Amino acid sequence: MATVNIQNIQKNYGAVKVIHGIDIDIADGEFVVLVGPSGCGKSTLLRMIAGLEEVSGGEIHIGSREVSNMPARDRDIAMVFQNYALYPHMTVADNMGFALKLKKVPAAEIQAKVKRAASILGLEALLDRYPKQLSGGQRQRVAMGRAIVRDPQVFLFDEPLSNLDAKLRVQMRGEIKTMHQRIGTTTVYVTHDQVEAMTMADKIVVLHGGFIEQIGAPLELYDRPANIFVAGFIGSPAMNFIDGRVEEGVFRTTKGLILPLPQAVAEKMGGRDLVYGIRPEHIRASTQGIEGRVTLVEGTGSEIFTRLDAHGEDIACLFRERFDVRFGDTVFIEIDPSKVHLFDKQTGRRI
Amino acid sequence: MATVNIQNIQKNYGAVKVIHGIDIDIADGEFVVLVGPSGCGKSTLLRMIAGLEEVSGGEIHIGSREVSNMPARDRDIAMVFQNYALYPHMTVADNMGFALKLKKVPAAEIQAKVKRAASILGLEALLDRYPKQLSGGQRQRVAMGRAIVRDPQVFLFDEPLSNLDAKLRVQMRGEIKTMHQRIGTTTVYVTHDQVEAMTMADKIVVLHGGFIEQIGAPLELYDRPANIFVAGFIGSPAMNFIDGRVEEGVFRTTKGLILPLPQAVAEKMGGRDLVYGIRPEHIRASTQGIEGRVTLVEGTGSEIFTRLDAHGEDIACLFRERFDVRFGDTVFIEIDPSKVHLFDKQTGRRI
Amino acid sequence: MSIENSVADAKQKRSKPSRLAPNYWPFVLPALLVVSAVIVFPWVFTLWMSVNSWTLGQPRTFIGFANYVRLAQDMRFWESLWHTATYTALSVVLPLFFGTLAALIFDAKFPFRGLLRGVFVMPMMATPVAVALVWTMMFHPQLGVLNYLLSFLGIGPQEWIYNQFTVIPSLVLVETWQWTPLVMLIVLGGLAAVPREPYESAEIDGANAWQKFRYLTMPMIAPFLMIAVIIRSIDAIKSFDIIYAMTQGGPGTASETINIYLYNTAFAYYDIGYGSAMAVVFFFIIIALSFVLLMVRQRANWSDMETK
Amino acid sequence: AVDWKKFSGQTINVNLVKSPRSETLIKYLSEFESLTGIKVNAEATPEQQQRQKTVIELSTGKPSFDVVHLSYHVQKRQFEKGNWLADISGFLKDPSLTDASLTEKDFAEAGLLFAKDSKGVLRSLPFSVDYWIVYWNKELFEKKGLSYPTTFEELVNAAEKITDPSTNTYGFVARGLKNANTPVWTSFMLGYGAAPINGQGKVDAVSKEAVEAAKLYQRLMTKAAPPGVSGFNWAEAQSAFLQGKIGMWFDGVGFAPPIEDPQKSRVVGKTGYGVMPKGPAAQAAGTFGDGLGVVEASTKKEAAYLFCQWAISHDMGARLLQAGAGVPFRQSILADAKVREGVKMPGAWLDAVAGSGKISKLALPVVIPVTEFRDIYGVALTNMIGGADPATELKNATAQFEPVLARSEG
Amino acid sequence: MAKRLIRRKTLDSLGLLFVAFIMVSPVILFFLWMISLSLKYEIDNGAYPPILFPENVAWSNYLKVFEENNFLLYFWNSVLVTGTATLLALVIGVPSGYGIARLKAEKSAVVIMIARMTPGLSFLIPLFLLFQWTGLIGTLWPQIIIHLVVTVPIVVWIMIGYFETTPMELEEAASIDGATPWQVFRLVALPIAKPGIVVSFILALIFSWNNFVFGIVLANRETRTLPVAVYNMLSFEQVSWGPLAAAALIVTLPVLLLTMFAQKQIVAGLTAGAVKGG
Ligand SMILES: Nc1ncnc2c1ncn2[C@@H]1O[C@H](COP(=O)(O)OP(=O)(O)OP(=O)(O)O)[C@@H](O)[C@H]1O
Ligand SMILES: Nc1ncnc2c1ncn2[C@@H]1O[C@H](COP(=O)(O)OP(=O)(O)OP(=O)(O)O)[C@@H](O)[C@H]1O
Ligand SMILES: [Mg+2]
Ligand SMILES: [Mg+2]
Repeated sequence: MATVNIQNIQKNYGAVKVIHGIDIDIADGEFVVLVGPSGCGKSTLLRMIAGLEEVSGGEIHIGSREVSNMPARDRDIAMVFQNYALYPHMTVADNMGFALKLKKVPAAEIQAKVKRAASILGLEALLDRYPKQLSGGQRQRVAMGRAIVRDPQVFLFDEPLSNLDAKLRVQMRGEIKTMHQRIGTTTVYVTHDQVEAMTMADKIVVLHGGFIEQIGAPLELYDRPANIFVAGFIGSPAMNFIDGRVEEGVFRTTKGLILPLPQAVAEKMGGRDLVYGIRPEHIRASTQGIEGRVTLVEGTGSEIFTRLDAHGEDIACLFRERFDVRFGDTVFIEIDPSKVHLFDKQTGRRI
Repeated sequence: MATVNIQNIQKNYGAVKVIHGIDIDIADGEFVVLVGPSGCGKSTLLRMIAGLEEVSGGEIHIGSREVSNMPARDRDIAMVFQNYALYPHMTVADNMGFALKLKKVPAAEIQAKVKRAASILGLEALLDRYPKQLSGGQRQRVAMGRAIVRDPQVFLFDEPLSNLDAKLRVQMRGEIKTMHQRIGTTTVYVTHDQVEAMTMADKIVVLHGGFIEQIGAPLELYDRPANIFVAGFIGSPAMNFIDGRVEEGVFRTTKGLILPLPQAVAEKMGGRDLVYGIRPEHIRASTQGIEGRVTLVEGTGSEIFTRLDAHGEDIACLFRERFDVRFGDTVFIEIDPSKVHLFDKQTGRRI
Repeated sequence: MSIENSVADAKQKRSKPSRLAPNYWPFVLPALLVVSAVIVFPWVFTLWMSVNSWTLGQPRTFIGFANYVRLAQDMRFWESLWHTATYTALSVVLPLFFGTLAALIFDAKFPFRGLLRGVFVMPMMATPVAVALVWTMMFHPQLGVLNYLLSFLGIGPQEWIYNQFTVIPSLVLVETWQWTPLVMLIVLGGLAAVPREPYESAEIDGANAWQKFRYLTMPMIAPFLMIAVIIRSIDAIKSFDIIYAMTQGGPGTASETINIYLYNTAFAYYDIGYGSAMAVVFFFIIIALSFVLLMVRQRANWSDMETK
Repeated sequence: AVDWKKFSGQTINVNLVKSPRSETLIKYLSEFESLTGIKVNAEATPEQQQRQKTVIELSTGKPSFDVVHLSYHVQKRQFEKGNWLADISGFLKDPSLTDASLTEKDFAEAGLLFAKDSKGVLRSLPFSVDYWIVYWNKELFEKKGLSYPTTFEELVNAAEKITDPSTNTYGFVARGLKNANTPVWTSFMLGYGAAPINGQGKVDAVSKEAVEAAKLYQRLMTKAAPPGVSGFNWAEAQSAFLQGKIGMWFDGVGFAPPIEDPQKSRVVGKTGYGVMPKGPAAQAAGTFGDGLGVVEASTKKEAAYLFCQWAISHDMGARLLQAGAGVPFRQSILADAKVREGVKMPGAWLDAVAGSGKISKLALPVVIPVTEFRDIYGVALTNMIGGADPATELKNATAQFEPVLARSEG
Repeated sequence: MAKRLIRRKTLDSLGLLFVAFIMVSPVILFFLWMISLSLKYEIDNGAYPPILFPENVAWSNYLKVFEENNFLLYFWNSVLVTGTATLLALVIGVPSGYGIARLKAEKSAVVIMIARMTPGLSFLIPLFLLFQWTGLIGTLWPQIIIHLVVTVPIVVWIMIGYFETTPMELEEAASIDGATPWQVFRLVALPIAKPGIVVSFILALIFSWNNFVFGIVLANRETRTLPVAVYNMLSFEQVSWGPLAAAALIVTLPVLLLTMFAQKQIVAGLTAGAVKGG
């Protein structure tokens, strides 16, 4: 176990700059999730930590060692890949013991360690199987087993769940979290799924286009997103964004709809062009208030997701109450002013 | 457009029975979703309707025609495949017009129909592209276009969204639904994703191991699942099931935990071995009531999902209120007795 | 219900044409017919001739299995069998070695790769007879260019195909030269099918370059090597053009393989009956070899990766 | 006189062995066509292939040719046994088909022997005779102060003296490759007064003479021949000789022309042509020959016969000789001083031819399985080059060959 | 540091280039020597030490090839035999590859493989007799038919591999779109397998072009193909390495050009096909 220290890390592919000088501090035993849209550089960053990709600038420290120019095999890390990257020609046991075999650990010791890891992961019965004889979830577990067996300083995960189906994904993310709680190894976990990020992380790093948008605990990002990007990225369904300006204590959208604001804010912001953000789950159905025509209804039993056309603005709402809405109906909604986020129109920054 | 009538349909692969005599009636213009776990026979059933798979017994009627032994090409149906099955060597326009060309429809007429379909789906600008020049969502639309152009009696979909990423999946399911509302063709739609089923269907058919578990409207299944299987399958996170029996007006689990029951039920069921079902979202946090130790917390900002160990029973809860729980905390929960489902222990049937 | 009835019933059930699945036999049939037509008659003829004594220009008589008995006692046949075995073994092993090496090199990226690979593939495309004739000139012990080149390395003149001990290795040299590219192509295909990710895993697991080759590449391309072995064996055991054009089995009978002996028997001695018996035995040897190799392949297979 | 035009309009197919002789025929083919009005399709293929193909075709009874070129020393018995050649005795006697100058008497003795079957019926016309002579490099001989050998003894001595591996020079070369090498041995055997098959048609290849001849062969090929000689056919031997690195080359008389062709040879004008030296018992020139026959199955036998007759006519024979491409069997041509004048080859060559003619002896047995004979004993000889004991090798070979012979003749 | 890296990478790739060049050198050497032989007079061809670049270039070797032999006719024969055999093989082999792939009829594939395993020699006499009875001898048909033994298995084998990888769903989509099985094949499966067809065409072409054994017995003066004609350049009593090499070069040249031209496709096809080829 060790801290991981990333200082001004950069990466270019030829002339293309992919990572623009990033700093991240990871404490010993912390579970850090790198999250961001596809192509933002998550994998690249992770692979630089792993030593699979060379850094174009900056430094990486694991514990007290500077590892930026060390080959992967000397960094003492373990990595779980998206498609698991199991050795297809080795049994589960051999897969898990391979790293130890390379280190010339005695066979008996390897066996013991593999057994222990297998019992942690419930793989005992599968040790003689080949990867292709396993289900997705089992393979995933073997990949983790391979990492655990080595008892490395840092665990790296690159979207380890994205190949699993929804149910299994939920289950496996529980297992990974539980495992982390048990063995407490410093972990860097890459995903583009914000639910995974929210539910697993001690700390989330939101990447976008090779820059860090925000670093913080999950609820910090949910409650106080630093900018429109983070606000839109974190939370599902995504936050509604509506352009307009503050006039006479209320928010008037460009199309003329009036939306409520907290008192304090309304006074300060008069006359500025802003973006109004409200999460769908913070909108309540009501018998009065803002009127909208229903353009989409999706009910799952426990929730109803609707899109409304209110004065030309498209507003997504998530209702927890069961009520009967149909396509084309007219409904009224209320917005809790305390849940409103405001962003600067130009910079996208939170205000 | 036509009704689809499935009578006692069976399917064996060699000695293995995969579909065990199924009856489904589909009204003209209805949107029916076949849902069920992997391997339950959804695709097989759909492919029998399409004529890609022979029936081993029973009859299929489309409109007034018995089609059980008709080759696919004569059934006048259209099908959208999971990976779209676009013809890679044809342009979008040719892909869409292929069926008409086979029918020797005059070229001008084909062009007109393709244009119309393209405009419905917003594909006008892409007509000259080849499939590999399209994004996943666009391909999906072309596949639908190919179906629309033919103006068939029935649309069949086999997990058309499962290859798309989460965001796109949400968007495309809206588009499919909208399209159905516009052209109103009878549709059979296969998925294993219960959210898709709930949000899209007029009628859901839950399949399991080649048998029908329940047929009904989405909310019917959510509110009154016919058996444990359906209750567990519909709704996410899944319903809690707890074994026990009714004693003295309450439900006592095998491990001795006491759970509330509606008055009326409690009186009737005395002494029977039952399964107690309660959905995680129907459990409220409270300051008293059932006590549990937290074994897992997953918060997404708008919701908190926790698992509790209450008197040895594992109970999943979904709280909409924000409150601070940690692994190992002790919390109290309350169950709304009116939301409780009871099932027969032996048969699994709803009581 | 009578037995006959139920048998007929069962038959009917089995042969009930599937009405929905397209019938693919019409697609297969033409090729099957053509190929059978071209090979069935020769086989029937060969089998029949093998139990006859027939030398061209002389009357034919039925002699039962005498030809096979004669074959069993024919030292020259056993000798040719031995030549075939060594020739085949060498012609499998050497191309396999060099082909794998070449594949590993051509799998990497470097300038002019495509061009060099194209050149490398040429020998297997060149007309074997033409190739063999040019090699014959190059092998000339007194005047050949090969001995001249060897003299630069301080190696004295060799007799190549003109010496009974070096003739098979020399022929194998040509065979290797010509067929290494095929092995390279197969292995290249194997390397392309090998997943890249395990290499990164291995990198992280601490493997160095040799260990990656030893523990990952080798086992993962093993199925492809097996395919190469099978194809190469079948081709090498039947090798004709090169040997015929270069030595015709000489010096003495030092390079006379079964195929060459078969040729001599049938076309130089005109002993069709005996030659046919030899062809039959030879064919069964090939079949047996293929069969054994297929079995080995099945065993050596860690996955059916190559069948997808 | 011959009525050349009688079969005008017919087309005949002629199957020839590829050699300078057949090339001469093909070169002047148009003369025959305009003379007779017969259309000729002639093709010449390499010896081995031609032999295989003609036999296969003939044995099916429907050959695609009317005239066939055959090597007597290999195919005579086989063709007779198969009854594949037409009886042309009648044609020879028919003045409307045969020129008056062509009589049986004009042929050399060996030629008639070749052309008639065992019952004395004329089955073909002898085309060209091939004596084996010694080509020798005068320069190399001079260097060592040697003169052309007159006996086997001298032959060996000269060969060994000239040999000097350090300069890549060797005293003697002949065919060492299996099959091709057998005639070398049987030619030597003639000098010991023996033959591999005796008068009763029995194998007699283990006699003292046979072993002596084999020993001579072994000695020459191991002590005085270039490395790899056991794989040499005439081509390799010729290449080596042409480069001036070989003292003596023992082979057929027909290989001479390239030697005097400056585009091919470094020994132009430096080559001597010698008659086979005298052996302990006799002096004999191994003799081989080829002829042209009319195919029994042909429907145009007369036209085909006309072609054969033309091919061995005085003019064509003269051309053959003058080009050094071959030696006609007809004595009248060899005797014709005018013809001799036109010979392009050195006089020594012609002398060697004439000299050989006087001591001519058939060098290969007249049996059906000649190829097997050459193969089996050829292997034995190759083994001897590798160091094997001649007597044992010959014994083994004989044991192998006897049943083959018995099967074919029986 | 980046510079150091780039330098290391270029060094690596130069090293590879060097090793690859070593591997290729026997090939280059051979063909160079072949060209050299074909351009020298006999006297230089037999010279020792060998001469690579002659003082007198013997273009006449090439002239001789065309003069002495009916080389143009043989070339044309080769084109006809190979072309017809290859086209026929495509016509029957491609659908058959499709059928076998769809039927998963490994057994039919084995029948076709047996054709490949049978020693070519054992075809010759029986087929010669057969063709003589049917009166086809003297035409190109015997060779065309027997070349099918070479070409059909190649085509079928490569096409099986290709069709196995084309998704079944496409064809199902087509049949739902109203296509008959034949239309499915012609309009969907076939166009998709085009690269496979090109490769199997090229390979069948090459292997048929190079075939030698069959021509020896089945061809005669009018119907001879190039490889046999080259072998026939060997004449008794006259060594002629120069013309021989020239002839050899002429035969292989089309194939070598084709290889150079289509090396990418051939490599791709062979790797895909060969992998299936066991
Ligand atoms: N080898 C490469 N050469 C050039 N550009 C590359 C290379 N690898 C990645 N990139 C680019 O770098 C950027 C970041 O890629 P990266 O794989 O890190 O994204 P990611 O965040 O992991 O995305 P995803 O969620 O899709 O995995 C992308 O724009 C990608 O196109
Ligand atoms: N060709 C076949 N031969 C034998 N069994 C088959 C065949 N096709 C399907 N099955 C079996 O039939 C059952 C139903 O398969 P089907 O494909 O219909 O499932 P599904 O419900 O569509 O599953 P999924 O959600 O994974 O697509 C499975 O158990 C499967 O193994
Ligand atoms: Mg990534
Ligand atoms: Mg399915």
